Amino acid sequence: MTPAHTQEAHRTSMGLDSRKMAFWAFIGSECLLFGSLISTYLVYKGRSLTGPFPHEILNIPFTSFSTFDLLMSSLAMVLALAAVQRGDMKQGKLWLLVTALLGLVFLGGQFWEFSHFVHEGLGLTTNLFGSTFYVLTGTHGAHVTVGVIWLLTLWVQALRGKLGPANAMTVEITGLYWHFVDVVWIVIFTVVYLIQ
Amino acid sequence: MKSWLTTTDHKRIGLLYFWTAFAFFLIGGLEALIIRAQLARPDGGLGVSAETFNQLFTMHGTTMVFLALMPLSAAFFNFIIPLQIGARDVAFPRLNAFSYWAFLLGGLFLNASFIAGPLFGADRLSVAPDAGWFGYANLTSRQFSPGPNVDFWLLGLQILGIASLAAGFNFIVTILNMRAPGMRMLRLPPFTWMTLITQFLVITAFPVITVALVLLMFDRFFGTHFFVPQGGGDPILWQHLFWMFGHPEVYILILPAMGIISEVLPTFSQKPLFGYTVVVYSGVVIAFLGWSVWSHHMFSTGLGPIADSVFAGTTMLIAIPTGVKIFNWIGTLWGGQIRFTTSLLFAVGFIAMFIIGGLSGVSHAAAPSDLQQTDTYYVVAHLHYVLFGGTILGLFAGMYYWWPKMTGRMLSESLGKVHFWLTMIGMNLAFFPMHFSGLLGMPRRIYTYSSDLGVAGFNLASTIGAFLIGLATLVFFWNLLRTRWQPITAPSNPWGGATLEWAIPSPPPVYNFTVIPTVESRMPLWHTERHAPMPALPERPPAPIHVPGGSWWPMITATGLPILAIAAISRTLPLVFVGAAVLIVGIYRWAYEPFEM
Amino acid sequence: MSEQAHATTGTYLRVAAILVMITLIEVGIFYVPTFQTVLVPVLLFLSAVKFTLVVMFYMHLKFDNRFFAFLFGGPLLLGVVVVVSLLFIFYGALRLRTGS
Amino acid sequence: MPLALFVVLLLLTACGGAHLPQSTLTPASDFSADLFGLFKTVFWWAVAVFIVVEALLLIALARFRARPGAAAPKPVHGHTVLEIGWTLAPALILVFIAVPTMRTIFATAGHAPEGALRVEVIGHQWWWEYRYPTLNISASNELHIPVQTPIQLEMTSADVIHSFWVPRLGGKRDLIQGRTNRIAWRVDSTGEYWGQCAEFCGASHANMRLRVVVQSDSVFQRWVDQQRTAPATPAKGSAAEAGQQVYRRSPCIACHTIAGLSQGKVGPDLSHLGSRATIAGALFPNTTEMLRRWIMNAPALKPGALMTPQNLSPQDLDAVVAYLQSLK
Ligand code: HEA
Ligand code: HEA
Ligand code: HEC
Ligand code: CUA
Ligand SMILES: [Cu+2]
Repeated sequence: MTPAHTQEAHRTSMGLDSRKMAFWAFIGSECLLFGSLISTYLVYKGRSLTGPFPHEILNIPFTSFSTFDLLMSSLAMVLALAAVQRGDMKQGKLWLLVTALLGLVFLGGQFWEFSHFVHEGLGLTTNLFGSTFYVLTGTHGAHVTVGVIWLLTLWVQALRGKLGPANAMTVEITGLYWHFVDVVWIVIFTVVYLIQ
Repeated sequence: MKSWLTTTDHKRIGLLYFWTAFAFFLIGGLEALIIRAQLARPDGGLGVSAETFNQLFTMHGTTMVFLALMPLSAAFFNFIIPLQIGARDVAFPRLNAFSYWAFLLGGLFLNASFIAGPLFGADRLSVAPDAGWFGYANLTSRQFSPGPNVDFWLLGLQILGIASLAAGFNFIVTILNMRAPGMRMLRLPPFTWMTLITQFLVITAFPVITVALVLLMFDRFFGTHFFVPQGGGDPILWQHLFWMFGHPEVYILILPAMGIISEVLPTFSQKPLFGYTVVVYSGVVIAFLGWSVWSHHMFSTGLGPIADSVFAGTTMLIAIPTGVKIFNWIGTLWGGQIRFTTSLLFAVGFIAMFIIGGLSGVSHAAAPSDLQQTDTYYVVAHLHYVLFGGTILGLFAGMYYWWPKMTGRMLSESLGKVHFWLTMIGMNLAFFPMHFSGLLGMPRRIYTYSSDLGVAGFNLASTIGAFLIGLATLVFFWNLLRTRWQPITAPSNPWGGATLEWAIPSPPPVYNFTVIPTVESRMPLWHTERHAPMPALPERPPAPIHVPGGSWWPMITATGLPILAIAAISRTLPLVFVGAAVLIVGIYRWAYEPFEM
Repeated sequence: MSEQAHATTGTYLRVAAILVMITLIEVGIFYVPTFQTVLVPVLLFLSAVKFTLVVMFYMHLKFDNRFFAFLFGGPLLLGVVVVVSLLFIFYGALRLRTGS
Repeated sequence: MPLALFVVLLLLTACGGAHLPQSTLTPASDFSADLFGLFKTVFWWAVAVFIVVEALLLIALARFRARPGAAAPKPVHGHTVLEIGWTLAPALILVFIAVPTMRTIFATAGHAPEGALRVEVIGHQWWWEYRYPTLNISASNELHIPVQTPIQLEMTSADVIHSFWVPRLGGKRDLIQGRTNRIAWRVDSTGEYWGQCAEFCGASHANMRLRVVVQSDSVFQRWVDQQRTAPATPAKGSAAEAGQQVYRRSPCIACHTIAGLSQGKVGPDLSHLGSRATIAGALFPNTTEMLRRWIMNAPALKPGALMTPQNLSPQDLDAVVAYLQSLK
């Protein structure tokens, strides 16, 4: 690597990190993905031909806890990022792990919720509510799963001493993803669970 | 060989895009020729069966849109954009390679349906998609399309969508973040600008069709009823989701070609682009409005008078920024010293033909008038005037313009002119009579029509025209091949162009620029009122330039996608794990591979 | 990164507290019958507040380059418009159908 | 060259009478006349824009071709007044297009005046079913309506999306399962009008034709009366009577309705088949030969047709055909 190259490589026209910019564009794109899914959910609201219907089955206290859990994971995530940025890898490791674990708790909750619903008679193909509900929340759950794997990967990297302030941008991008998934849940919680 | 499979060089990827897309263009064209041969005569024509015919027009539309036109534009994005903005490569070279491989594999997967019949126990060789390029529900439900045909379509499009999305993020960041010093946004060449706008359309429109296809997949594979009326679903939702993507998509197809024209016209009239900022902003306005008009494809579905009026109105508005562009192009020619090269001829052909397509578009936008035109050959005329008369002619202009830069060889101008005139005569003979066939009552997507309709003459003319286009395309193909066998070496700036790509040798060295230039005007190579032309770059780089090596992982990761698609279509669970494993391993190795840009 | 200067652990904790509080309010009014008439607008407003808080503080958009806000906000707005116009088309059409 | 073709269009408009049965340029109802009027408005504006803009383009090309030795052109970058001008001009033209468009949209929204004759149109792969709820009759494949009378068509589908299109009578409306779409029209003169399904609906989309028979009030009334009466019982010992027996014991009854005999819903109602001019989605003439070939192997005549081939012996076939023809 030549000095000329090093100089060029880190210069960007907008002074912004390229990966971060790409990631924000990706999140923008995801807005339309979830927008389309939410539209589908809302358009089909109240059009189910047979039960179970939303008000018969949705468990608000339980989901409120899941929501709380995801909010706390977002808090853990910013704390992790702040720790990594100031080079405190001990704290960084801890909060990364906490974030991932809170994510796992959410996924566990979703797994319980889904199996409970199936038990109650709401399958994927039972009615339009079931189909739209599972596809919307399932897509969100898939995002959480990817996020948990990602966080655990970072955590392992950190354990192996390969994650430091120099990689703060990687953690920041992971955080953007994680918070976005949280934000989507904020919307889903309101639109699907609270507005019945 | 290995160096092509692992390449992350935007120029090589550009060439790969070009040849792959051109091959698909020939295939899509061949399908069109069979369609036209069948329709040359009424009452049964050549004897192509209804099933085959339905596959042909579906694959023709799908191939032309997703496998020919978008990737041909992508060939230019790849090759030209980094050069125009003074960069060494795109922002994410491996992601770029991934996009290409996903596109290639998606295209092969789609076309494999032509010979996959026996694998699915079908009694015919071909199980190609057969529900039209916009796959309206509920014809696409399992009940009405039990075979694997529609599965090939939806899984193939899903793969192609991933390729386009990845490329979209890549080019947005490249254009915004990799510009040479001094290359301010309003100094970007118009082609780069139109590409940037296009990519914003890509990253916003493709997620919508992704969702639509996912829902359709659930309907077909898991028995949900998103688009099945018996279960309470609504097939109209499919139409909304599809056209919410589909209309921005047509601007994704035309904006790059408009960008090309905006490069070619100034070069060959030796005048700066008239109203540069207006051309740029009208592009933004077109993209913006392009999001608000989707239901004009659905006037006959009974949206109600209010929605019809709104969508008719927004659709008509698009004529304004488009007209502004056309007037500015004429303004560019006006007062110039026009050199009639093949490239310029195609650019002018674009303007002349696109106006016809645009005006028929306005007659569609008048919703009640569209009730007589929708789903007839009148629409087929409109869409080919804008897509062939617009996009394809624009892309040809770009090919004649940039081929010397891409290969270091000049295309023959005399063959080029034969190509141009044959194309113009052919396309007008093929597509103009379709207006009449449509107005006289010929619906689209029919494999046979009654001789009583009185449209036989028009159809025969269309067929002759189509074969003339085919002949013209062969002339062009020959011209391309000839540059390999009888090379005419191209200088670095054969046309006297003003933009950065002409400042470096043809073809450019791997590292593009010996030193990254500093840009001081919109036309760095031209003498303008305030600026002298940019000083020539040194022949040799002052210090060795590091160029990233290749990587296998983009290609390997991309193969995970068709594996998953095959797993889905053949319902083999183990293959799902194989595909997922390939994807995951690919991504991890990719992420942790030492690769310096 | 520059946002270090603006957001501190204290800020993060305060934001978290507000988020939890809003969630409690949301769930609370869900159960209060008197709120039923204004439930939908209030809930939408509250979740928009939560959304904004997370995006502004945890995703640092408040302190970060404005351009990121554009990259995110543009498509977000488009997404919202898409949802709203689809609802308009479907429910509007429904009313027209049943009305006639 | 395109100009020459515009002339073709004019000629077509002028003389496109009876020999162009699906021409949109010879409207025959209030609905299609409205649409054609709007089309003409847009068309002439388009011709004007076309001539002006293409002429400008050609003039530019002719006047400014490069001449050897000429000085370099002046580097003009733009012109604000021009830009504003050519933004406003199209906008103004569009107003002249948009206003009639909206007016026509509301005028043709599909609601017939009170007292119109209601007809329910139901699309099937690949044939049409018509019900007259106020007259208590139903028919298939041939739509009979009285002339000069407001008609309200209410349309839906039994399977995939179809589109009802009789070009000389009006524009398309889609037939969608779970939804009802409307067309309202009044036809000017009696006669037979052709149309066909315009939305791609599978293998035989091209073969989903339709005929509209527009009749004077008295002729229409006679047709209604005929549809109301149950089909005559065939005379003892006639071929038709043998055919009735064959029909009774063949799979036909599972799919077809003949009043008083069978209740099948898969295929068209055959109660009055003998009075029809065409069969199978108005695709074939209703002749002995066609009926025989149709019953023996419908999918061979009409790709994908959902009527399975019926392997009848030659005698049975003759008998069934005779029976069907007797159903006036
Ligand atoms: C490159 C792709 C492209 C482009 C650019 C356009 C551009 C336009 N399109 Fe087209 N369109 C398609 C591709 C495209 N279209 C395709 C593929 C389909 C069919 C899909 C399918 O069903 O398979 C379709 C179908 C389609 C329909 C639906 C028809 C139907 O199925 O019933 C409509 C309806 O409004 C429409 C309208 C328009 C309009 C108003 C424009 C405008 O943007 C055009 C604007 C341009 C001009 C008007 C000319 C230049 C302007 C001037 C010179 C200024 C002065 C002009 C005036 C004052 C009028 N298009
Ligand atoms: C996107 C761009 C695009 C392009 C460039 C074209 C190009 C052409 N199209 Fe296409 N067309 C569409 C997009 C396009 N089309 C779409 C979206 C549809 C709607 C599909 C649907 O309804 O679902 C459509 C539908 C369509 C129909 C209507 C089918 C129907 O409704 O039944 C017809 C009919 O004539 C047609 C004809 C043609 C012809 C003659 C060409 C010609 O320009 C083609 C020129 C020919 C060649 C370029 C061939 C050159 C090759 C050779 C000479 C042979 C050599 C071959 C090999 C070596 C392999 N097209
Ligand atoms: C599997 C169901 C099925 C069976 C069994 C069946 N038909 Fe049909 N038939 C149909 C369908 C569906 C159509 C409409 C096909 C089309 O036009 O595409 C049809 C159309 C017809 C028509 C044309 C009707 C018209 O209005 O144009 C005739 C006549 C007919 N059938 C006679 C018979 C006779 C006679 C038999 C028994 C020997 C029979 N069909 C058995 C399903 C069936
Ligand atoms: Cu029914 Cu096409
Ligand atoms: Cu459109």
